[in-house]
Amino acid sequence: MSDSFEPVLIGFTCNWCSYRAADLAGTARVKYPPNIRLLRLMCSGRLDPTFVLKALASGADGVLITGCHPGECHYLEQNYKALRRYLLLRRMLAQMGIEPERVKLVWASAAEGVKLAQEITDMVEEIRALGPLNWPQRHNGAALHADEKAVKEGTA
Amino acid sequence: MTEQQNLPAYQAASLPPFIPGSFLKEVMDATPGDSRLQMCIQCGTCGGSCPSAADMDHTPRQIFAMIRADMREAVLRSNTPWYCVSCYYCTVRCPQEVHITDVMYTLKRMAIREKLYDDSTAPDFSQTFIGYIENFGRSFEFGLATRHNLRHRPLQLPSMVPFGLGMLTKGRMDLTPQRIENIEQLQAILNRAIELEAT
Amino acid sequence: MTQHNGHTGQERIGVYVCHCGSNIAGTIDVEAVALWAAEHLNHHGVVVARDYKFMCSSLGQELIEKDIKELGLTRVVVAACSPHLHEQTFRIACQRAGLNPYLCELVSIREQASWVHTDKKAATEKAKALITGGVERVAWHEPLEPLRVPIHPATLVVGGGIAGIQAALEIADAGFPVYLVEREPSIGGHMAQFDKTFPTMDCAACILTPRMVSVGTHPNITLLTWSEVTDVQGYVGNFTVTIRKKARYIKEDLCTGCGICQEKCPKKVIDEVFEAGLGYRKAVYTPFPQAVPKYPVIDRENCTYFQKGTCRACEKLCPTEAIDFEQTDELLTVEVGNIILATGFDILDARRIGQYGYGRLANVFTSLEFERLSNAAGPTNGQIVLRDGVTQPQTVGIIHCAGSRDRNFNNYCSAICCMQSLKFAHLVRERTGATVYNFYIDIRTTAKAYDEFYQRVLEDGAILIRGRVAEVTDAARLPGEEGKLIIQVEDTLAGKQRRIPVDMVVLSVGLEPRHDAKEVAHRFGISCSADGWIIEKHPKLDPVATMTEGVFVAGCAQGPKDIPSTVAQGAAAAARVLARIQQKEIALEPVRASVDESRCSGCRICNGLCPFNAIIFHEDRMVTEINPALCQGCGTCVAACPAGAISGTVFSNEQVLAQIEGLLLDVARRAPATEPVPV
Amino acid sequence: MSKYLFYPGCSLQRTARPYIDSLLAIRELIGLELEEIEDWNCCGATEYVAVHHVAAYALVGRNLALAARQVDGTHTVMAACSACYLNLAKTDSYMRQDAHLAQQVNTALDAGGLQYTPGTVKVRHLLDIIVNDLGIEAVRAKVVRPLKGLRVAPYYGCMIARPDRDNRWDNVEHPLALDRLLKALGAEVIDFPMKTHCCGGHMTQINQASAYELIRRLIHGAAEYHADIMVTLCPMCQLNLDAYQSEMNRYFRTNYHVPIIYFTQLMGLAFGLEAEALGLGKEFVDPRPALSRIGIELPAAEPETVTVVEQPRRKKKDSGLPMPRMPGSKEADE
Repeated sequence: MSDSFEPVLIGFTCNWCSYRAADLAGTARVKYPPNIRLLRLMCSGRLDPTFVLKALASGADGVLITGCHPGECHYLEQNYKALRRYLLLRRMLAQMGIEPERVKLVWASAAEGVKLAQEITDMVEEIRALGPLNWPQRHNGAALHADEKAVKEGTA
Repeated sequence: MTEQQNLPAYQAASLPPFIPGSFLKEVMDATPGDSRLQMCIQCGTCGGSCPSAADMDHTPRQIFAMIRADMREAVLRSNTPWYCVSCYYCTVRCPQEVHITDVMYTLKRMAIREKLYDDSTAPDFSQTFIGYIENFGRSFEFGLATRHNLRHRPLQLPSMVPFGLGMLTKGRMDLTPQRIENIEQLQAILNRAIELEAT
Repeated sequence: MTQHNGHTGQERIGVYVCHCGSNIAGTIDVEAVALWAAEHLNHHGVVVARDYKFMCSSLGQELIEKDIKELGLTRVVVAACSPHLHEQTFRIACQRAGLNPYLCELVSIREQASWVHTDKKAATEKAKALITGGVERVAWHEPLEPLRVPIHPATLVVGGGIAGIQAALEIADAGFPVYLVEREPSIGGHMAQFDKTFPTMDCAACILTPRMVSVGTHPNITLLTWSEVTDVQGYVGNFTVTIRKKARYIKEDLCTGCGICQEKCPKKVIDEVFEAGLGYRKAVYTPFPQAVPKYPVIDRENCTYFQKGTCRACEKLCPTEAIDFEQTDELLTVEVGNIILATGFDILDARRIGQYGYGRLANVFTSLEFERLSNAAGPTNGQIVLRDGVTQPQTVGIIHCAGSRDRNFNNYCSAICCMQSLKFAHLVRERTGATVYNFYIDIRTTAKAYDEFYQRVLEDGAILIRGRVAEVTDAARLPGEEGKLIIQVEDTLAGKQRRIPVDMVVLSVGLEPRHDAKEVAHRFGISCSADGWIIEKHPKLDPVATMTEGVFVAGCAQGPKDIPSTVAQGAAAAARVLARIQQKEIALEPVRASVDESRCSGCRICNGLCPFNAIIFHEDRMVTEINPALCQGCGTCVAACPAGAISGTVFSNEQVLAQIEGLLLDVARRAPATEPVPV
Repeated sequence: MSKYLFYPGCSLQRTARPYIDSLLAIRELIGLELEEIEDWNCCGATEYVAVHHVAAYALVGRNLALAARQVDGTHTVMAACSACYLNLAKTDSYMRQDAHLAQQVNTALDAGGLQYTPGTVKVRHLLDIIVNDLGIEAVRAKVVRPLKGLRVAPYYGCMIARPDRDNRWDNVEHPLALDRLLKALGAEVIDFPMKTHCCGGHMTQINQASAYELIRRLIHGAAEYHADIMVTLCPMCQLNLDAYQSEMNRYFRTNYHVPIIYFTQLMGLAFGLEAEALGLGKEFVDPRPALSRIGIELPAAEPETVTVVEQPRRKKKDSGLPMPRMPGSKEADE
């Protein structure tokens, strides 16, 4: 890698839509930057806010959360729960002194390989513009844990 | 490590640029946006749509095949681009969305730069036209028509007198050109642009 | 092939990196990745890492099996294609070697790296990170048993065209029940509209009608026409389907199909469906005489009684008193184990192609209109005539690729138009002797006996001009053009623009997905491609399955195709379903949530989250429990539990957090000095 | 009143004086407020881009940059000339698509102390604004002298309909916006199959044989349909078809007489305005006979005998096969 800043992103995908969109992007040879590393969940509803914090704490500069379009959830409505958690999570990140733009939620159906690739490309550029994630010093594990608990209780 | 962006598909693709140095690539690079010229499937929609096809020595489709065949001089000497009337029928009908009209403009520029045209009427018309713009910032029909006709159709000039007279008496033509106020600004812009083209 | 042995950790993990020919190895340095994994991941339990040309081949699988046995592997990571393609393959390989199949993890370095990136170095680094994630995750895998559920023996077939008919008959003949649902009043689909079928030119009705009759009389087929599926619940083996049986206003038990009502009905309407807008039907109608079932329907929108409150002529004249204006839509619920979608296609709206003048110029016809025009049972009794209904054309131009292979309309080849256009040319030559011009970009006659048909049409004297037609106009410019339609085209082989005056133009319009294909796909939980066709599980190796288990696709719903391919797909889908039914039960992913009651605080946060009602709260003990039979495994409750009392298999907190850590191992140095999140 | 920035273009200052005169005459009535772009320069027509590449876009870029400075309340730039409209729209569109071109244009503009961010202004044609913003109904409401009995060939020409980058028209091959507008004026509008064919463009200066053939096709087409008059919305089309019609007649030994006027002039007549205020009377092919037939007398009308041909209409057949239904066909019939 060159000296210039190359962001690293973690992407959470839903087994039924966005993971398949990623498969489709691959099958169609749609190109996007290699800065993102995807992992699979069964549903965006499975996304525990801890996962996002864990990713940011482990060196990711941004986190992309993807799920089925509203109304298209394989489990009927769990993506709405992901949306609620996401909104609160962003607020919490802001309070912690982290740019909320580092976490983004997008919908991508199994047919939207091109769209997913575009969203990834856009977000990589946005995070590149933001620069590396610098953790505020004042935060320790206990405070984070308390915040995370608040998110769960507030949005579940 | 980022993918190239804002580049035409043929440049951003994972494959190396096709036939480096080819005439096809040269034409595509000289055309703004993504002309998609490499996507031509030789269906003939352009040649079928063209209102001037009968006057052209090659149909647009044939020109595209010749570009691929690297027939540089034959393409630039062809009268085809000079018969293009910019009607854009070919462009909107092309099933591959090739920007055909823009490619024709590119071929005209190349031919003018290399003086590779057999009949100079059209190239001279364009250059006379832009001469007025560069001096006045506005076009000037009277000067244009007289200068152009004097040069290329001196014998027909008397027959054009009723036309010119009609335009003048109907108040549809002036004897003097208009000049924009800030012509220096326009000239500075155009000079800089022409310098950029040279690099 | 290279092999690298590392040293032993707690779990003994094997890493297998696939080249996939050059699909992966072309972009990712797979040998370096395997070498690196053996060297750098040995502290993480990797004892062996290998790369191989095709891991999914039997030799590749044997490699893994051998290592499990000889090296005592306890976990396997395969870095290859998407788990949706080959997870099952490698799980079975593990099982053969005596390892629980769920101790295998697939890492997608093809769809997620080699195919989507061009920078080889970066793609290779990314592959290493993805594999590290897989290695960290697999260590937390637990041995699991699949959930086994019985398969209901009945099948739902949606769409009564030739694809659905074929599938329904195959399954019913094997002795299993079928529900065949068709939106229109009769089965038969587009094939019933055609006159002749290429390349043998047998009459479509002659070969289709007997099959339609078999469907109508088959004891194992429940035929539901004038009906639509409104809701699908459940999963493979156990679908619950709701079907709306629209009111026909005809008592099926009394109607004999005598046709008196149609004859006497005073309201004539243009038949936009079966006659493609070229003919008429009545407000009470069967679309065509051989319709199955024979019962007509009353078209409420056009029925004088329904619109104006008087008439009831049909009721008065029906000899069996079968008319029932009071009938209402019925909702039926059926249980099925498998579903076959054979919903077919629409044709492109030719009005969209402005330059061909359809809709403005009377004698421009669509292919479907021409089918009706040439059909002996059609509005002109098979007379090929102009829109005035009487004049025979002297010259006919047939335009191929109308709206296909065109980025302004549909970018794909509609596959059938070349043969269809040649068929039209043959029919025009045979029936009218008119001069025929076919305008084409390429002639695609690739199936058995198709090119021979092309030869035959040339022998018939059809004139083929290679050039995509630029425009059809009635603006005469030259002598001989007055009163004609002029086809303007570049004859690309002659290199000249030509204007060819004709009397009739036929547009071989492209095939399109059904206008509501996306909604239908959504209802059945499957996806459509960007073009709108239903996506099959694998374009080559699994062309009739979809990504949703138990839902299959056949015919043009999957993409444009001719009758032979459609019938083959219908039969293939039926064979897949029959194989399933014979298995009697199916194994499901054991992804389920469960509650550790000792940790449950009874906060009830999770209680409202489950849309499947799998979460029960025990008031007496103040704890929550999850019913594994109802749980679908989404994991929303797992994510919500503040006490961490709910855990989910396959995607447990430990598995996901370990994977995140692994994915980011190479950049962990950038993380804060103090670990902020307790794991 | 709806306000727009106005790019008149060179032709409207000279050859198409009647176009701008009639536009200015009707603008109050249809609620159009125009603010001219200060010190605008020529758009380069179809010529500049045939010689220079970056300079051609920089030439137009200067106009866009000047317009952007005047953005206040409206960011829509209206052009009445088709070539001006296309050049302005195309430059903005290519600068949006092609970052390299945008950067070169801005480097050039910088030499004149100007900058243009692509997308700052929206470029639209006068017809688009009248039909889609102000609305056909607003036009119909102002009609005091319906043009009943006047058979009009609606002629769009090329560059307004094509290439339609922003999907402004219902159909690039057979648009209906002008047809609908003219019907609202009470005129009888023919279904003119040549409505978007080429008038010859700059060919009148380069190769007259070619140009006259293109002019002949259009005039012949209009005559075949027995149009009394052809209506245009582009100065170049008007000039070619009007000023060169007699030359064309001489060349082909024909005797066509199809007057060519601007749609704004016809609107003005229907609104009851005086012919002189609308710039009528400056045509080469005299429209007075055609207009006097429907009772509109222009000053100094010279009596001229016109043979009125009985117009054969396309027969409606009852026994035939049904025609496909066209979307919006009812509206088009109004």
